Amino acid sequence: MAGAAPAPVIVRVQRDDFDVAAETARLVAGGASAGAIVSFTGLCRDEGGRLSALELEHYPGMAEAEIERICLAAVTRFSLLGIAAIHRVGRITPGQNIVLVIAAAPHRHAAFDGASFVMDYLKTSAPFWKKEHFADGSEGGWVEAKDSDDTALEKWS
Amino acid sequence: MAGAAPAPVIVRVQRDDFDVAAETARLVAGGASAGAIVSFTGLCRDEGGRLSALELEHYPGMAEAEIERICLAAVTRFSLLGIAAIHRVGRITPGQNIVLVIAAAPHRHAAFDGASFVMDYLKTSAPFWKKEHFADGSEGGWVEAKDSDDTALEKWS
Amino acid sequence: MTRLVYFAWVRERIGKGEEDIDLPADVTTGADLLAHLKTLGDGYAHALEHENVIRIAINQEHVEHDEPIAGAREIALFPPMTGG
Amino acid sequence: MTRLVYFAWVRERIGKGEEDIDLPADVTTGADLLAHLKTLGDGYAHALEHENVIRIAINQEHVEHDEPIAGAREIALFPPMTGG
Repeated sequence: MAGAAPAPVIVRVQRDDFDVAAETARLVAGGASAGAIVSFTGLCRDEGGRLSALELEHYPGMAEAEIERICLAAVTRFSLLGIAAIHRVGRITPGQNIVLVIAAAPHRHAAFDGASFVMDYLKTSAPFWKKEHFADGSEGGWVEAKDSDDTALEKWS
Repeated sequence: MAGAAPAPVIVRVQRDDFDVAAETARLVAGGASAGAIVSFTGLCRDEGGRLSALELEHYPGMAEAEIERICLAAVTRFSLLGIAAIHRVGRITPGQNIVLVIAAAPHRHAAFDGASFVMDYLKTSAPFWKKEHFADGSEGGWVEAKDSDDTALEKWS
Repeated sequence: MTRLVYFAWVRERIGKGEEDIDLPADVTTGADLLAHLKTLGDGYAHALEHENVIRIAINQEHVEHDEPIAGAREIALFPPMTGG
Repeated sequence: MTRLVYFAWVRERIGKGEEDIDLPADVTTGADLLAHLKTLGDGYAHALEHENVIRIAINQEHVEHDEPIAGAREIALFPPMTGG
């Protein structure tokens, strides 16, 4: 639409939890042209009761920059009306939120693809690392990167 | 997981709006095994300012049954930990919510696929119809089904 | 007596949302039902003019037009769905 | 002086999160940098043992190991990322 404002891009790295409803409202505050909103929330699993917490570390500055780069690529590629990506850091316990991605678009397939694209790239190129702490008091060490996350990128190439 | 309760399946057709956060909380209330939640919200677009409202009609009984059937198929196919699908009926104005689908799964691709699958089938097999009312007072008539919605099903076959 | 229910523009053109009717013995499939209804008046003829776009549900389940309707408690006729 | 920053188990094994070091003139690429750091002590050698899994960012952008490091203000070394 001629004269439309640029699509909102919300990127944050924070220790505190996020509010999906509030972030969604911010994203579509500009108007009623969005027909589809897809939100992805990534949570800390309890791994069958074995995990007591995850500790999330990031590269300040680069983490935000990489997420923003991915979000801008998604806006262009899927003609999104808005995108939000918020990643938490610090100590996170099972059942708590880790990451939120919200994509708004005129139609559903663009919104699904936009959110999925951002998550796939965020997993493999945003500088965050997870360390596991187990319920028995032991330190589980750093989570290893999964080949399946690299494979997931192939669908976008 | 042995002894796990069956995945929650929440299906409703209602005139009132829904609360995404409350429905999400209900869906994952059972535990902390979900690592991914994808929610899709379908909204009434303003169609560049031309639309004043949509009027949504449904086939009571069959609408709920079809949505439940689709949700159960998604749970089985993608090993979902829970699924919710809520569809509104009655008069809906631009910017308001029409439909909500939430899928919970251990990992992100199953959650994305589960929500997307339910939306694609809901569009083509759940008995709902939309009538448009335009801002200039005219009745826009019934929305026509889109071939692209039938085409979207091919990815699941 | 068989209960018929109509939705969206099928309902509007026929002029009612539901009715109970006695079907002739030679009306045995969905397609037969459409052909029979079209003889009942202009509203029916207009509603069911393009038979191939009319969707049929028997006892609240989608069926093809050649499906037998014997034993149906409720038969629904409606346009392609546009929910979601 | 070039600022080096380390994350996750690279940081833990080296024993610090950042440092400013003078690089010899023959250290011109990311790979050269890894080889040089491994001579600085056991912690470095352990952290950078499997060079192929170490990711390098120059001025907060991902680069390949053969990328020239001339002019870099900040070079980061870290394991494969596991966010999301």
